[in-house]
Amino acid sequence: MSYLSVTDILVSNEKVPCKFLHDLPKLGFLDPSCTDDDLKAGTSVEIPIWLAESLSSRRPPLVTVDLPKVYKETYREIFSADACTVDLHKLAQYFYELGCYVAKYDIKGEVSTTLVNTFRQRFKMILSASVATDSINALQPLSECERDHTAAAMTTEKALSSWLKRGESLLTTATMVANHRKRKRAEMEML
Amino acid sequence: MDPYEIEFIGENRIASIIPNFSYDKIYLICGEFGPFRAGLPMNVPLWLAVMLKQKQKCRIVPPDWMEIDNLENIKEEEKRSRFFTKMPHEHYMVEAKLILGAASEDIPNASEIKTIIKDIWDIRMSKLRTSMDALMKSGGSYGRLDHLTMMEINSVKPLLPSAMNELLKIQMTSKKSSSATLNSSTFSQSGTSQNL
Amino acid sequence: MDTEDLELSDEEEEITADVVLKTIQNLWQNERLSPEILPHRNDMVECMLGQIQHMERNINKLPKTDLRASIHKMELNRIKYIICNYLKTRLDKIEKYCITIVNDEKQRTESGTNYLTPSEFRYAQEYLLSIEHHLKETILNRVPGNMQAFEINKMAIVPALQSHVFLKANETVNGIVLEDHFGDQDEEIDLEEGSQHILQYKFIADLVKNGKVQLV
Amino acid sequence: MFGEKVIELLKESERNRETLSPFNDEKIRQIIEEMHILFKLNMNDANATSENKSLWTTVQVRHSALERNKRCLLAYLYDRINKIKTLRWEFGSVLPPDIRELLSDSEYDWFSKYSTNLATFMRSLGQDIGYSGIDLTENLRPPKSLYIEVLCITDYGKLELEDGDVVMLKKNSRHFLPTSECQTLIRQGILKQIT
Repeated sequence: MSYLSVTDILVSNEKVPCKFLHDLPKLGFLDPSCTDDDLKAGTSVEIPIWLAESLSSRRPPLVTVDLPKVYKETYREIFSADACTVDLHKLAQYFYELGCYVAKYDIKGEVSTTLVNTFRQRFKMILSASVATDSINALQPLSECERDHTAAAMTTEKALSSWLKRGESLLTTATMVANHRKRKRAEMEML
Repeated sequence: MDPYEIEFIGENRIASIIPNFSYDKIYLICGEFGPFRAGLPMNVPLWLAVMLKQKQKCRIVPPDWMEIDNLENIKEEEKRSRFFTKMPHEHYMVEAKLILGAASEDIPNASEIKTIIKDIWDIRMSKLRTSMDALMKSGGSYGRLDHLTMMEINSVKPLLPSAMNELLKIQMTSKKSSSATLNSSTFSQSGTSQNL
Repeated sequence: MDTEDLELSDEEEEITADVVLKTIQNLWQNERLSPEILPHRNDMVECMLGQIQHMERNINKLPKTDLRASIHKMELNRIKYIICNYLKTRLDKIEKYCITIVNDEKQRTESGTNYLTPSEFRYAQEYLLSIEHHLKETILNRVPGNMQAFEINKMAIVPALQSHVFLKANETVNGIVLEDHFGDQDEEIDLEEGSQHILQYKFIADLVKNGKVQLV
Repeated sequence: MFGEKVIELLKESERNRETLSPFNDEKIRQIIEEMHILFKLNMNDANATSENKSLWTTVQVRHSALERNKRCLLAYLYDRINKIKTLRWEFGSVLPPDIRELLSDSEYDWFSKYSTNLATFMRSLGQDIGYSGIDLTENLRPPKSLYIEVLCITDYGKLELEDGDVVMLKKNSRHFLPTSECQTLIRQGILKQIT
C-alpha cells in the first residue's frame, strides 16, 4: 500500500486490542482507564493498528496483538453462514482493509479465508446496489470499499444510460470549477 | 473510458450512404473516399456519414444486419444460449444508435428495430451481471469473454477488474503474512477460470 | 488535396498516412488501458503532426463554406483529439509514477531502450524536483532533525502491474502461464486470434508492447 | 493518543474529495510543534536509559509516532498537490483570487512551477517538425460537431476568433461558435453548451 495513501492512513488508524509485554514509563495515557504515569506490562489496551504493528514487529516484540471481535470465530461463523446478511457498515466499515492487517496475527489463516469468501459472496450486493432504484437502502450495509466499488459502478451505469438516451454529449464545466462555484454559492447564501 | 470514447472508436467503421450531390474523390488522412455521385451508393466512415446526413447531403443505407427478421433471430438465439452469442460486429450498438438517431427516416421499420436492438442489449446486460457474479464466486482471477463488444466490456469497468484486483489484494496481503508466520496454508481457492 | 506518402527515416519503408493513423489509434487505446507507461512512439506522433500541418495549409486555401473544408476539419479534430488524449494520458502516468519512472528511465536510457521522449523525461525530472522542494519547504525542513529525510523509495508509487485488464488477441499466442501467487496452481491458457480475456496485466505486458494483443 | 490532530487534517481532505479546502497552516504548525516536543522527550529519555532500561521501549513508541506524523503530513500535502494540479488543468495558469487564497505561499510557488513546466512541455511538442507546440488542455472530448450553440454565463468581453471575427460575450447572450475555439471557455464555466 502506498505511503502517501490517505485511505490507508485512515484504515491504519482503526484500533485493535493489544497486550503490552513490557513496562512503558511515561506512556500511561495510552490506556484511558489508567491514572498512573506509567503503563505496566500486562495491560490490555486498544491502540491504532499502525502503532500495534510497529510495536509488535520490534525484537523483542513490545505487544501481542489480539483479533478484533469481528474477525473472531463467532463472527467468522456468521460470515460463512451468510455473509450477505451482515451490515458491514455498522460492524466494521474497513472490514477487508483492517482484516488484511490483522490476518497475520491469526496463525491458522482463517481470517484470510473469511475475508476472501466474504468479498466473493457479497459481490452480488455491489452488483445489485449499483443498479438499485433505492440506492440509499442498498448501500447501507456495505463496507467503505464496497461502497467505493458501487459508486464507481453507478457512475458507469449513469454514463451508459445517458449515452443510450442522448444524441450528443454536451461539453460541460470542469468538475473542480463547478464544485468551487457551488461551494461559493452556498457560502454566499449562508451570509 | 466513457461511452462517448467507445462511440468515437466505433465511428471509424465504414457505412454506406447515397449522396444527393456529386463531387470528386476526397483524400482524407484515414483513406480516400468517393467519387460522390448523386443517387449512387458509396462507402464513407460512419462519422462522415452522420455529418453528411446532418447537413442533409445524403441518405444512410441501413447495414445488412439491421433488418427485423435477422434481429429477431439474434434475439432468440441470445435468449436461448447460456453464453454470449456473436453480434453482427464489434460496434453494433454504436452503429445502431448513430444511424437510428441521425437517420431513422432512412431505415425501414426504424422504431421496431430500435426496440429489438434494445431488447438484445438488455438480455446481454443482464447475462453480463450474472456472469460477473459467477466469475467472482468461482475464482475471480481469469475469465474469457468472447463475443462481448467493446461497449459491453466497457460497461463492466471499473467494477469487474477492480473487484478482481481487490480480491487479489486481499488474498495476497492476508495470505502472505499468515503463511510467513505459519508454514501450512489452508488456502483452498483455486484460480480456476470462468467462461463468460 | 493529396496526402503524401511519408518517410519515417531513411532505412524504413514508406508507410501511408492511414497506416500511421491506425497505429496511433492502437497506441492510444493501449496507453489508455494499460497500468504502466508504454514505450513512446514519437516517430508516429510527429509524422501525424506533419500530416495535420500539411492538411491545415490546404484547408486554408478552400473557401470557408466549402463542404470539403468542413469534412477535413472534422477529421483533423478527430486526430487531434487522439493525439492530445494520448499525450495527456502519458503525462498523467508520468506524474503519478514519477519516482519509479525517473528511476527506470535512467536505466533504460543507458541501454538505449527508453520509454519516454526527451521532453517527457525532462518534464518528469522537473516535476519530481518541484515536489521534493515543496515537501521540504513546507514540512521536512521544519520537523525534528531525524525526521527530515526525503525518503524517495517510500514515497514512490509503483504502477499496479498485477491489475486485471481486458484484451483481444491480434494473433494466436499459446501457452500464457497465469502464475498463481501461492505457487501451486499455475494455469496455462492459449490466446486464439480474435479471442477476448480478462487477466492480470503482468502476464501479457510484453504482448501489448509487441502488438500481439490489443487492450480493450 | 498519538497522531490524532493529523488524522483530523486528513479526514477534512477525505470529506472534500472534489474541492480544495484552505491550507490549514495553524494545524500543521501545531502538529510540527508536537513532533518537536516528542523529539525532545525522546532525547532526554534516551540519555536516561542507562538508569532505567525500560525507557528504551518508551523511546521506540514515540519514534513510531514521529514517523507516523511525518507520513500523515506528507500525505496531506500530496493529496493537495493532486488537487492543485487539477486546478491548473481546469482554471488555467491564472487562478481566480478566491481560489488562489486556498493555497499556501509554497503551494502557490509549486503551482507556478508546475504551470511553467507544463507550458515548456507543451511548447516542445512537435518542435522538431516546425510546430509551435500543442495545447493539451484542449481537445479533451471526442469531437462531435464543428460548431455548437452556447449561452454566455457571465460578462466576459471580446473573443477574437481564428478567422478574425470578433464576438462580444455578454451575460445571457447566445452564440454559434466553432467548437475548437470555445471549449476552454466552457470548461471554465464562462460559456454553456445548449445544443
